Amino acid sequence: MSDIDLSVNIGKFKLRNPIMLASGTVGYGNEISEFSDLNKLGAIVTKSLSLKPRKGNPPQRIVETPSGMLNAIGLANVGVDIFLKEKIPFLKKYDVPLVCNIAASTVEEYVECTRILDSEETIKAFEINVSCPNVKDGGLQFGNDIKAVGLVISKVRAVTNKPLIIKLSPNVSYISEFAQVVKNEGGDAVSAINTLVGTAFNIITKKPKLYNVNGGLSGPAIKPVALAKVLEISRKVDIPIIGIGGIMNWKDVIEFMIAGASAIQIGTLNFIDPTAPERMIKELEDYCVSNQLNKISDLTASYLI
Amino acid sequence: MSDIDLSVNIGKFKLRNPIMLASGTVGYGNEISEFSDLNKLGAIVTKSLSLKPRKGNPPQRIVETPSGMLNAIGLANVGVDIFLKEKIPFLKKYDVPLVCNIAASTVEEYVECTRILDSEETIKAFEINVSCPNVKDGGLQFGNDIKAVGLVISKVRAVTNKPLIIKLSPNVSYISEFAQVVKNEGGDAVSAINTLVGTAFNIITKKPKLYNVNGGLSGPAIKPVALAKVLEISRKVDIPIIGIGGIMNWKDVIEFMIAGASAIQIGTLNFIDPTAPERMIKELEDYCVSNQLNKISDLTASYLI
Amino acid sequence: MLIVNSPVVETIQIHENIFIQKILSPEIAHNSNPGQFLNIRVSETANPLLRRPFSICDVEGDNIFIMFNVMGEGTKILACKQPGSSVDILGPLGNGFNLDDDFEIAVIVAGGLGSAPFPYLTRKIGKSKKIISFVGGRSKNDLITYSMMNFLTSTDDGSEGFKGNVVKLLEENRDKLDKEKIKIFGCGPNAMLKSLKDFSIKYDYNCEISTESAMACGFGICQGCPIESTQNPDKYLLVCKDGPVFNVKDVNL
Amino acid sequence: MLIVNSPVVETIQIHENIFIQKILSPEIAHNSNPGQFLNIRVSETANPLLRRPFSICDVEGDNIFIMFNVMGEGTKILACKQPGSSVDILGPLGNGFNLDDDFEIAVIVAGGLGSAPFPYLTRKIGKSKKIISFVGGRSKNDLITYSMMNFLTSTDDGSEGFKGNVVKLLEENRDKLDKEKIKIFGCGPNAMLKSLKDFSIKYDYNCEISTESAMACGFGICQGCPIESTQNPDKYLLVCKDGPVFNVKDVNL
Ligand SMILES: Cc1cc2nc3c(=O)[nH]c(=O)nc-3n(C[C@H](O)[C@H](O)[C@H](O)COP(=O)(O)OP(=O)(O)OC[C@H]3O[C@@H](n4cnc5c(N)ncnc54)[C@H](O)[C@@H]3O)c2cc1C
Ligand SMILES: Cc1cc2nc3c(=O)[nH]c(=O)nc-3n(C[C@H](O)[C@H](O)[C@H](O)COP(=O)(O)OP(=O)(O)OC[C@H]3O[C@@H](n4cnc5c(N)ncnc54)[C@H](O)[C@@H]3O)c2cc1C
Ligand SMILES: Cc1cc2nc3c(=O)[nH]c(=O)nc-3n(C[C@H](O)[C@H](O)[C@H](O)COP(=O)(O)O)c2cc1C
Ligand SMILES: Cc1cc2nc3c(=O)[nH]c(=O)nc-3n(C[C@H](O)[C@H](O)[C@H](O)COP(=O)(O)O)c2cc1C
Ligand code: FES
Ligand code: FES
Repeated sequence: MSDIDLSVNIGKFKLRNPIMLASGTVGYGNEISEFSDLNKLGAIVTKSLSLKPRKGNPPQRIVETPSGMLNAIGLANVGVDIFLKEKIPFLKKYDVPLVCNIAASTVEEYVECTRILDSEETIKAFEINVSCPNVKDGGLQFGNDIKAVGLVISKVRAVTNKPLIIKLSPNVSYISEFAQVVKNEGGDAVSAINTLVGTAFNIITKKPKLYNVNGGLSGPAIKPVALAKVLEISRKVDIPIIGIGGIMNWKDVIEFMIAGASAIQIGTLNFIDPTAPERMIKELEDYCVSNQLNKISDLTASYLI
Repeated sequence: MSDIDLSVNIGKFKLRNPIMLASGTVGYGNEISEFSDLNKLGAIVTKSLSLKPRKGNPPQRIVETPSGMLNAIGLANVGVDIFLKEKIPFLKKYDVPLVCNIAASTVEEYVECTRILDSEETIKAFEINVSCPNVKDGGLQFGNDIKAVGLVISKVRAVTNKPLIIKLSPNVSYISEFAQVVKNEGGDAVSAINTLVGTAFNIITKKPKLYNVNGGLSGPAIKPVALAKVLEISRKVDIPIIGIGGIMNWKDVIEFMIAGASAIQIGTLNFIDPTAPERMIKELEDYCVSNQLNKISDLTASYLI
Repeated sequence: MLIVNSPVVETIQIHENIFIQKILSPEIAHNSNPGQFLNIRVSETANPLLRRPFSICDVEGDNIFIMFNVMGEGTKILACKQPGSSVDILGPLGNGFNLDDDFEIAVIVAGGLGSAPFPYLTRKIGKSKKIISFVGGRSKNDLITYSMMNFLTSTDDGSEGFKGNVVKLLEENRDKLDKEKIKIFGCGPNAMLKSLKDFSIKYDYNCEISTESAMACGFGICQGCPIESTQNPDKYLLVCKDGPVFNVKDVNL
Repeated sequence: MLIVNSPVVETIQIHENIFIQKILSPEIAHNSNPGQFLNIRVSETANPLLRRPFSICDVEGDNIFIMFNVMGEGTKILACKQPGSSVDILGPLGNGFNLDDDFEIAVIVAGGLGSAPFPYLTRKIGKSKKIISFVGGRSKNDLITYSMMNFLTSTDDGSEGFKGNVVKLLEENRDKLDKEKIKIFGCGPNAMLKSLKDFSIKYDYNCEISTESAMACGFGICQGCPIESTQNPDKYLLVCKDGPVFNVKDVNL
């Protein structure tokens, strides 16, 4: 047994290690459990849940791009009720912190979802998705409207005492202004980043490749942008950051932590190698051993600038 | 001789074909002339020029990333005076429209540069760079401040009758709002996009890989984002667009034109294959022949959405 | 579902642009069914980023076979893999063809590369049932009859076999198709699957088809591969998990 | 400056992690000088995106040689290239070593992979002048003396030759170095170049060094490779175009 401490705190939310699985890239946990031992992971974030089930966008929903992919799933999900009834029982069997990601079109819907889910003790924290670029009928474009984001946080904060994480959009001029609002309104942490808005055309048909026209760009292509956003927040706002964007290996995890992240989420990589998250935990431990680092959390914001 | 018409109009600026070479990726034309016949190209855009020579950032200035690269050159350039004295004579020998890209830290400097360069008839148009992410001492961060951008355009417009192109930053919430300001203030066209803000860390030293900390992300990684920005402008504002971002081959050119671009610029690709621009012109012609397209300009904004 | 790095045994070019790759992968070979597919990572670099889905073309002992044409970067890299190199396989994925139905004659209908899953199906059915195959292509060079038995062909341009599409060819031969005894297995381009669906419904044949979709994961976590369900219009089915083989009546094409 | 797709003749591993690649490229072979470099595109895909710079290690007839260690993705791909494959070369680039100076003895100082440009320099000098080489490495296994003549070695850990760095070794042998007659040619890690510079200035030796920098283009259009000039503090020199070989006095390291 090594006595390396991989645990991290995201504000009051404590994880056994910094490796979380990102919303929309693990479903509700069952498929990925065939490849990774969920009990070893830092946390799992559910696919964004809405009040009612959502069918999502018609195909085509996925386009590959250089070192990245566009998705326009359109928040297809089972809705909070079916989630509680049909998905929670499976997740209850595991000893892994469950984070419920919530997406909604109105402030009321955010509040209602949170309220309904709050009493389920398997759920250890909420991640509020104010930044999904792929829904046409989504009412407000919350993610780009700083006042709307502030309102959502204060209202949701009022109905839950669980850790409240706000997932920020990178498609804004200054992401740190949004992080500041999260802090002001009582949010516990921010996740950065959600996908970048992108598109692609079929040059033969002249139609967008995605039915939804725009999609969200993820994968290694966006890593430099994600790191810059994490760094921007880290330098300007005193709030825990969960780093997300293009993480492919343990070195990327270290890089995000140096840039300011307390924990990280793995997204697109789950599709390519669902065994990677569990393996990375071991690799992080090895890194700590060979660098004589007792607590991995000492890496957070350790940049020398 | 085929009778395909490859010429395009960027407002009142007429080019023999849509292939332009992007600012900062061709120096002042001499090195690249060994690989591509400049006389065949649509246009060349100079490295951003400032009133006084700029030394630029200390090394390291370049970092490779997945399907992309970060640069933080810091607008190293010879300044307008030396440009006119030492660089223009070479460019005069060619029959290729020369676009002068101008970068400055104050409104006055933009105006002064334009005024000085305006009388040189070899210069056929101006591209105003309000979007360079890599200068620390750059005074205003023009690119993200819509009022500052508006002011620059109106003041520069007052001192030149040549076509005025504004190169927009992608690091904003809604790029089309900036394009609208360009139109309102009398600009002739927009270039979209400049680089995305990104960074990278050396995980051993914990220092940023770039001396400047942040750099600009370019190359195929950003193509989906660039296409979405071009499309956004095309759908919202009636202004000619020059598409830029990750173009690697003739298919990408067609894709940008479909998404709304009247012409395009090639950047990072010049570093990898400086013979590509000339070759692409031929390939575009072949495309037109096999698609029975007489005028390539018919492609612009031909998207079916 | 397994992830296994598996050595390439050989890569053979069988047509202008079409390759058969033999891969040593005992775990997958012993656990797969015709109609299932593999999601293959062709390179460790970030580009191409995603795995590429391929039908299991055949299984022979410890070896699996895939059949593919060179479409883009991924299949180009795959085609260059020689003995000594390996591929990273995630599989077997999805639901294969159902052979437990009550039928006596298997009718295979393949368009273009839609032939891919049928060598394995043919092998699995073996001598237990009769097989009739209908193979279509745009032209002579697009006809893929690799490992097919008892087949008729059609080409759009009439350069070989029946002139017309493969569903037309099927209709021409309807006298051979006794409704009570046959089951149709179809794979091919969407347009072909659509007319095969119309045909099967019109004459009330039992018909399963193998469908395609753009995919990211291949095992149900990305929601990237929806297909419209006829039973429940409020929810998409997933090609990777609920398919890729569906009864023709269950999906809207 | 040319861009030529050139066939790989052979790739030989000379040390644990170090390879010599022989490439058939007559145009470049006949037009290059020692100290110049090549910018090589190892793959047509978007990743790795940029070319990779390598010193011209040697030239023999129509063939050029490069020497490299496997650092990351680019050099990994390169190391796997076998006869039958090719590399896309942009070159020859930059300014090589100046052999027209007035000197009688060439003193080569190489640290680690800094040996790369010297087989060619050694060949070019040939019998016209005397050569003394000093080769340093961290340890025995890092000493690269490939094609070197008349050399002394040093290792940081003392596992072979002089114990200490290569500039120390040089200083130890200063009795062999007659200031009027020699010219020093150095290549290696930055720390070594720095102490070589101090050494040359201290004793007023004529000394040229080959420098490195991150690069995008390699031929002067990206401004990505600045190096501080001692003559003009208002303007950087470019490693790719003004260098990579500089007189030690002209650059701040
Ligand atoms: C269940 C299933 C089974 C398949 N079986 C076979 C088979 O046996 N033989 C065969 O040759 N092809 C098969 N395909 C199609 C095959 O996956 C694509 O031809 C291949 O991914 C193209 O990759 P590329 O990099 O060469 O081309 P690119 O065009 O560069 O691919 C780019 C992206 O588009 C996706 N894509 C491209 N074409 C298709 C397509 N037709 N269907 C789904 N995704 C696509 C790729 O996965 C990739 O993400 C199958 C597809 C699915 C979904
Ligand atoms: C003028 C010049 C001559 C060189 N000659 C040789 C030689 O003869 N043999 C040799 O082994 N190496 C040489 N190098 C270094 C060599 O270019 C790098 O080792 C190589 O680019 C690493 O590529 P990679 O993809 O394997 O590694 P990665 O680490 O994946 O490279 C990532 C990026 O960093 C850049 N990079 C990494 N290391 C260096 C470095 N030391 N210098 C400059 N850029 C770097 C690469 O170009 C690339 O863009 C030379 C560099 C320069 C500038
Ligand atoms: C297919 C797909 C679906 C996603 N769905 C959601 C979602 O429902 N809610 C959410 O907050 N983020 C969603 N994301 C964004 C990811 O959680 C993550 O922020 C993003 O992909 C960047 O990380 P990566 O580069 O590691 O994938 C989705 C991403 C992908 C690729
Ligand atoms: C090394 C480098 C230097 C650049 N310098 C400038 C510049 O001086 N002015 C400017 O407007 N854009 C500059 N750019 C941005 C490019 O003109 C272009 O907008 C960007 O690189 C995106 O295109 P690409 O992906 O084809 O490279 C520079 C880009 C690179 C890579
Ligand atoms: S491909 Fe991911 S859910 Fe089907
Ligand atoms: S590497 Fe581009 S200017 Fe030197």
